[in-house]
Amino acid sequence: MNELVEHGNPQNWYLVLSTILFSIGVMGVLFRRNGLIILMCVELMLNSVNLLLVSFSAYSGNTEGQVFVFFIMVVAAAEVAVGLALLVSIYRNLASTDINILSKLKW
Amino acid sequence: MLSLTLLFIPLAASLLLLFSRGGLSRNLALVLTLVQLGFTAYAYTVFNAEGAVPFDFLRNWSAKPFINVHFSMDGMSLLMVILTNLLLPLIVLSGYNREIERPHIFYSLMLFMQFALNGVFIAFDGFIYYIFWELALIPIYFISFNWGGQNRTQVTLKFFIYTLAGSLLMLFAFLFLYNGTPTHSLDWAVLISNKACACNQTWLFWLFFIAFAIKIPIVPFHTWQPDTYKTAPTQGTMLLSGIMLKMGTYSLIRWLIPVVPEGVKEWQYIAIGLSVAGIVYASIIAIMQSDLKRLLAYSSIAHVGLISAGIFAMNLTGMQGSLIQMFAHGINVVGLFFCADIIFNRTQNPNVEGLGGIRLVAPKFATWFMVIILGSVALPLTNGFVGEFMLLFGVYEYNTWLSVFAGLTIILGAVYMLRMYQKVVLGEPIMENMVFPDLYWNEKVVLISIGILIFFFGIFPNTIIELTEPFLKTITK
Amino acid sequence: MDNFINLTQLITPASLIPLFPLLGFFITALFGKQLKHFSGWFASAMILLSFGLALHLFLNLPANQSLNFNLFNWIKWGNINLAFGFLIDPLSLVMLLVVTGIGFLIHLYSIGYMHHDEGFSRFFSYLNLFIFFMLLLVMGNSYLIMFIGWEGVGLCSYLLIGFWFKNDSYNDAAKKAFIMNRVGDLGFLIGMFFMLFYLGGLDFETVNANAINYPAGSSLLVAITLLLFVGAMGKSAQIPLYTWLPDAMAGPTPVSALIHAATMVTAGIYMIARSNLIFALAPFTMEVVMWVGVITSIFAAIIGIKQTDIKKVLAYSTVSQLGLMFAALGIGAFESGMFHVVTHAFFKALLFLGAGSVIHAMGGEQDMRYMGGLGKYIRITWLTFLIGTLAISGIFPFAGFFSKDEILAASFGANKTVWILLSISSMMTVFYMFRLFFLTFSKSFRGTEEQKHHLHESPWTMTLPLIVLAIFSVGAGFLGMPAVMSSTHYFSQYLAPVFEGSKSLITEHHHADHGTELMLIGIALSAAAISIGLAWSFYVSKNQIPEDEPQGLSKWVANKFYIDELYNTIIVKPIMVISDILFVLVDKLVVDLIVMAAAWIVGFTGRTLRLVQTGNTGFYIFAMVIGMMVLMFIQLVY
Amino acid sequence: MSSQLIFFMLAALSIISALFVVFSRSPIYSVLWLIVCFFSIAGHYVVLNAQFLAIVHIIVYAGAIMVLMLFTVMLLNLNKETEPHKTNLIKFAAIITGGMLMLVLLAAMRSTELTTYVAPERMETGFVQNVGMKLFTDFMLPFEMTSVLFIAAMIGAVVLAKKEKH
Repeated sequence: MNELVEHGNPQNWYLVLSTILFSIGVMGVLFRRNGLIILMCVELMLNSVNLLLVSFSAYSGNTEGQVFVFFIMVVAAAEVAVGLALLVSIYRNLASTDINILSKLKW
Repeated sequence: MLSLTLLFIPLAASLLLLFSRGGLSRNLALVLTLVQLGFTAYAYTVFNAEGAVPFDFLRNWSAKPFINVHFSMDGMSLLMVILTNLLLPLIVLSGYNREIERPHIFYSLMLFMQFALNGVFIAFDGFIYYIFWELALIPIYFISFNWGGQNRTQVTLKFFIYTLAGSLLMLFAFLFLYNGTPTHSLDWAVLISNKACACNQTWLFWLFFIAFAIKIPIVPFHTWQPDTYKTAPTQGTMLLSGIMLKMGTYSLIRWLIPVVPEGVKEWQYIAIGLSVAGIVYASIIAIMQSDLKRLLAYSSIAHVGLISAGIFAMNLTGMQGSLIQMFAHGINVVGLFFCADIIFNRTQNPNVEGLGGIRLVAPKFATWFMVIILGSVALPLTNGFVGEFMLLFGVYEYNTWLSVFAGLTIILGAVYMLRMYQKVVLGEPIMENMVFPDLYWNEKVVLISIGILIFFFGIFPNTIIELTEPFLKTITK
Repeated sequence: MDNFINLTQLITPASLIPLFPLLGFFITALFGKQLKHFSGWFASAMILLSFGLALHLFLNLPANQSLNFNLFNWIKWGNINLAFGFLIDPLSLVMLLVVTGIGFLIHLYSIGYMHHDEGFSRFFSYLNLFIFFMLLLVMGNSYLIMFIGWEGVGLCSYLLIGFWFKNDSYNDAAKKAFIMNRVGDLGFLIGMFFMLFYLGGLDFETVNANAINYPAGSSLLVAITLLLFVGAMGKSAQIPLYTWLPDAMAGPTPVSALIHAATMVTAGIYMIARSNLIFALAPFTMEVVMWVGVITSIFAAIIGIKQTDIKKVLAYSTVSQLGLMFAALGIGAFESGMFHVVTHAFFKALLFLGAGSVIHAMGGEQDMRYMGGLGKYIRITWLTFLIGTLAISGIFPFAGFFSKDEILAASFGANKTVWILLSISSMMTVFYMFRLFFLTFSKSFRGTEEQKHHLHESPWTMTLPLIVLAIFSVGAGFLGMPAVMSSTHYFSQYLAPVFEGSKSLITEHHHADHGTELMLIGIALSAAAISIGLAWSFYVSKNQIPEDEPQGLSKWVANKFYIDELYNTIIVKPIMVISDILFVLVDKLVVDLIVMAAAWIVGFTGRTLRLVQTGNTGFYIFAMVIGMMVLMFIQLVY
Repeated sequence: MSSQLIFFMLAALSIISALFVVFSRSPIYSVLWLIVCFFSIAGHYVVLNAQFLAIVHIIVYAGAIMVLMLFTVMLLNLNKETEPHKTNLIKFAAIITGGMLMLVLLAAMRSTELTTYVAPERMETGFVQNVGMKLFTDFMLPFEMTSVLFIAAMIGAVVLAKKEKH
C-alpha cells in the first residue's frame, strides 16, 4: 500500500472531498423533514470532518489527529444512541418523526 | 487576622441562625450582633493603639488574573465598620415585637448583609471590594422581596436591576484600570499610585460616578429609592438607608476621588451641582409628601445630597464633614424609620394626614421622636449639626453661592420635618379608636440608645475627626 | 498677678452658670411626674443659683477685665479649631444678669400662672432649657457657641409656643416661629463661613483682631455684617421676618414675657453689639440696620394701634421697640441700644406679666373689648401695669424715659429724618399703650357676669414678680442719666471697654449741648403727653370701643396690612404647588419615566424578538446555516 | 492501479452515495446508502494509511450505528414513504444554501496555504501501535472519560426510550 502514498495525491483533494461531503450533509439537514434522516446527515457531516482530520494527520505525520477522530466516533456513537432514543420517544407520542410537528417550543 | 474575624463572626452567625427557630433566632441574632459590636469595640482599641498593621491581611488568590485577597483598615474603614456593627443590634432589636415570618431566614439574611457590608468597608483590592459590593445586594433583595409590602415584586426588581446596572459600569471601570496598571493589579495602593492617563479619567469618572450615584442615590438616579424604602420591611429600610447608601458615599472617597482625581476635578462642578440641586429638589418634594416613609425617603435623599456635595468639594472640610454626617445620618435615619414603623405598626395608617394626637397618648414616644427629628434638622449639639456645618463650609470653600443654595436644606429640612411632626404627633387625634400604647421596652432601648448617640456625637465630634483625619489628609494633600 | 489669680478662680462659677439650668431641665424632664408642683420651685431655684453666680461674677470681675476661657475642643480639623468656651465681660454680664434675674422672676410667676396646667413640669423643663441656651448665647466666646444658643432658644421658643399642642393653630405658630428663625439662621451660618474663611476663626477675639486689617467699608465686612444682620432680623423680628412674633403669643403668657419680650428677641441686638467692631467697619450695613430698625419701629407701631388682643398689642409693641433698638445700633449708639434692651426687658416683662395677670383674672379672655374697669378688682396688677405703661411711654422718671431719650438724642445728632420718624413711632407707642391701659382698666366692665364674678387678684407668686419688676422699671433708668442731669452715665461707663474698639470708627456726631438736650426732652415729653391726652379723649371721655369690623384704612391696619396673607400667597403656596408639581410631574413622570423607558425598551425588544422563535425546527436550522455562512464570509472578506 | 484512480473512484462513490442518502424517498434506502458511503470513507482511511481507524470506523459505524438506525427504521415502520414533502421553494432554498456553503468553504480553503502538507515521505502515523501509544499515554484521561460518557449516554437512551407507565 505504501507505494500508493508515495506517489501522493495532493492533500487539497481530500479537502475538497470533505467539503463536498459536508455540504451534502448540510443540504440534507435542510432538505429533509424526517428526524431520522437528519440524524443520518449529521453523521455524514461528522464523517466528512473525520476524513479531514485523518488526512491532516496523515500528511503532517501527527498521530493526534487520528486520536481525535477516535474520540469523535465515541461522541457520535453516544449521540446516535441518545438521538435515536429521543426519536423513538417522539414517535411513540406523536406517531411521526417529522420535525415540523415539534413546534410547541415557541415564544 | 483581625479583619478576617470581623468578617467571620457575622458570616458564621448568619449560617448558625439558619438552624434556629422562632423566638430563639431573634435572641440569637441580637446576641451575635452584640458579640460583633463588642469585637468592633476591641478592634477600635487595637486600632488606636497599633494602627492599621494588625488588620492587614494580604494573600494571593489567583495569579492570572492577578487578584489579592487584601483586607485592611484605616480610620475611614473603621468608622464605617463601627457604624455598621453599631446599628445592627439596634435594627435587630427594633424588630423584636413585630410578627416576622420565618425569622431564622430573616435574621440570617440580615447578618449576611452585615458580613457583606463589613467586607465592602475593609476590602482593599478592587476585585474583592466589587464582590462584597454585589454580595450586599443579595440579602437585601430577598429581605425586601419576601417580607415587603405592596407591589414588592415590581419595586424590588426595579431596585435590584437599577443598582446592578450601576455596578456593571463600575466593573467596566475596574477592568480598564486593571489593564492600565503596570503590574495588572486592582490593589487600592497600586491604583492610587498608578493613575490612569488624564485622557481616560473622564469616562472612568463617569462609570464610577453613575455606579455610586445610583447607590447613594444622587438626583436624578434616585427614583428606585422612595418606592423601595416604602415597600421594604422597616428593618430592611433601616439597613438600606442607614448603612447601604453609605457604601456609595464611602466608595466616593475610597475608590473614586483618589483613583481618578483628575476626572473628578474636571467634572466636579456637575457632580456638586447635581448633589446640591438634589438637596433642594428632594426637600421640596418632601414637604408635600403624605406618605410617612416616602417623606423620610425624600428627606434622606436631601441629606445624602449634602454629603456627596461635601465630598465633591474635594477639600478636607467637606470630606471630614461628610464622614461625620455619614455616621450621624446613619444613626438618625434608622431612628426616623423606626419611629415611622412604630406609628405604622400601631395605627396601620401610613398617611401623614390621617394621623395626629399621638403626643396625647404616647408622650415618651413623642419626646424621642422629637429628639431624633432635632438631630435630623441639625440643631447644634446634636450629631447632625456638626456634619452639616462642616459640609456646608466645605461647599462654601468651593463656591459661596452654592453653599447658600445648599444651605436651604436647614430651612426646608425644618419645614418638612416639623410639618410632618405636627401632623403626625401633635394636635387632636383624627383616627377614631386609636390604640397607641407608649413605648415597649425594646423600643425604649433602641430610641434611647439612638438619642444618646445623637447627643454624644454632637458634643464630641472630635472622636470621629481624630479617627479619620490622618487618612483624609493623605487624600486631600 | 492678683488679677490673674482672681480671674482663674472665676472660671468655675462661670462654667457653672449654664449648668444649673441644664440640671434643672434634666431633673424636671425626667422626674416631672414624681416632683409634681415641686418641679416649679426646683426649676426656679436653679435659675436663682445661676443668678447668684452671675452676681458673684459681676461683683468680682474687675472693671476693664474680661474672662475668656475654653472648656474643650468642640470641632477641630485641619488647622481649624472651634473650641467650646465662654467669654465673661461687661456686655455678657449685663445680659447674664438680665436673663437670670428676669428669668427667675418669670419662673416664680409661672408657678402661680401654670398651677392648674397638666403640663406643669414639662413647662418648667422647657423654661430651664431655654435659660440654658440663652446663657450659652450670651456667654459664648465665639460665634459658633452663640449659634448653639441661638438655635437652641429657637427650639425652646418652638416648644413653648406650641406648649398647648392640642391646638393646631398654636402648633402652626410654633412652626412658623422656628422656620422664620431658620431663615435668619441661614444668614448667620453663611456669615460664619465668611468669617471662618477670611478672618481665620470664629471666636470674637480672632475675628476682631483680623477684621481690623480690612479697610472700613470693605465688601467682605459688609457681606459678613449683612449676613449676621439677616440672622438678627429673624431672631429679633425685624421686617421682613417679623410676622412670627405676634403669632408667637399663642404660647403661655410667661413665655411671651420671657422669650418674646425680655430675652430671646433681644439676642439680635446683643449679637450686633457684640460684633460692634465689624459693624462699625461696615458703614453700609449700619445704614441698613438703622433704616430697617426705623421702618420696623413705625410699621409695627401703626399695626399696634388697631389690635384688640391684649397680647398682640404688646407683641407689636415689642417689635416696634426692637426696631428702636436696631435704629440705635445703626446710628452707632451701641450702649444706648443695650441700655434700652435692659430697661425694655424690665418694663416689657412687667407688661406681659401684668397682661398675664389680667388674662388670669379674666379666665383666659384676651380681647380688650370685653374688659374694662378692671382697676377696681385687681389693684396690684393695675398699679404695676400703670408703671409699666408709663415706663414704655418714656415718662420721667421711669426707666423708659432715660433709654429712649438717649436713643432719640443720638438720632437727633446723626440724622434728623430718623429722629422725626422715631419720635412719631414713640408717640404712637404712647398712644396704643394708653389705649390698651384705658380699655383694660378704666370705665366699666364689658364682659359677662360669669367673668365678672370670677375676677380676682393673682396669688403672691405672680404679684411679687410684678412688684419687683415695677421697682426696676422705675429705678433702672437712673443707671444712665443724660448728661444734663448727671455727670456719670454708669451704664455706658460699665460697657465702655466692650465698645472701645468701635468708638473711634463711628463718625463722632456733634454732641448735643445741654440746651438741645433739654429741648429734646421737652419735645419728647410733650409729645407723650399729647398722645396720652388723645388716648384719654378717645377711650375714656368718648368711651370708644374698637369696632368688630373696621372699615377703610383701619381695616388694613387691623389686619396687619395683610402681610401674613401676602407671605402665604407669594412664598408658602407656591412652594406647596412646586412640591406637588415636582413630585407628580418631574419625579414621577420625567425622571422616573427615563428609567422606566430604559426598562421598557429592553422589554419591548425582548417581546419583539421572541416572535422569531416560531418553533419551526427547519427554520432554526436554516437560520443557523445562513448565520454560519455569513460569519465565514465576513471572515473571508476581511 | 494508480493512487489517483483509487482516490477518484472512492470519492465518486462517497459523493454519489451521500447524495442518495439525501435524496432517497424511503428511509431504508437512505440508511443503506449511508452504509455504502461509510465503507467508501473507510477506503479513504486505508489509502491514508490509517488502518486502525478504518477498522474501527467500519465496526462502529457500519457495524453498530447503522444497525441501530436500521433497527429504528424498521421498528418505527418508517420504511414506507410517510414523510410529507417540503414545498419546492424550501427545497430550492436548501439546495442553494448548501451549494453556497460549499462555495464559501471552498473559497476559504483556496485562500489558505498548505505548502508543508504535500506528499510526505513515510506515513506510519495511522499504525495501531502509534495510535495506541498516544491514546494510552497523552490521552489516557480523556480515553477513560469516554467510558463515563458512554454510560451516561446509555442510561439516557434507556430512560428516554422507556415506555412510560400510563
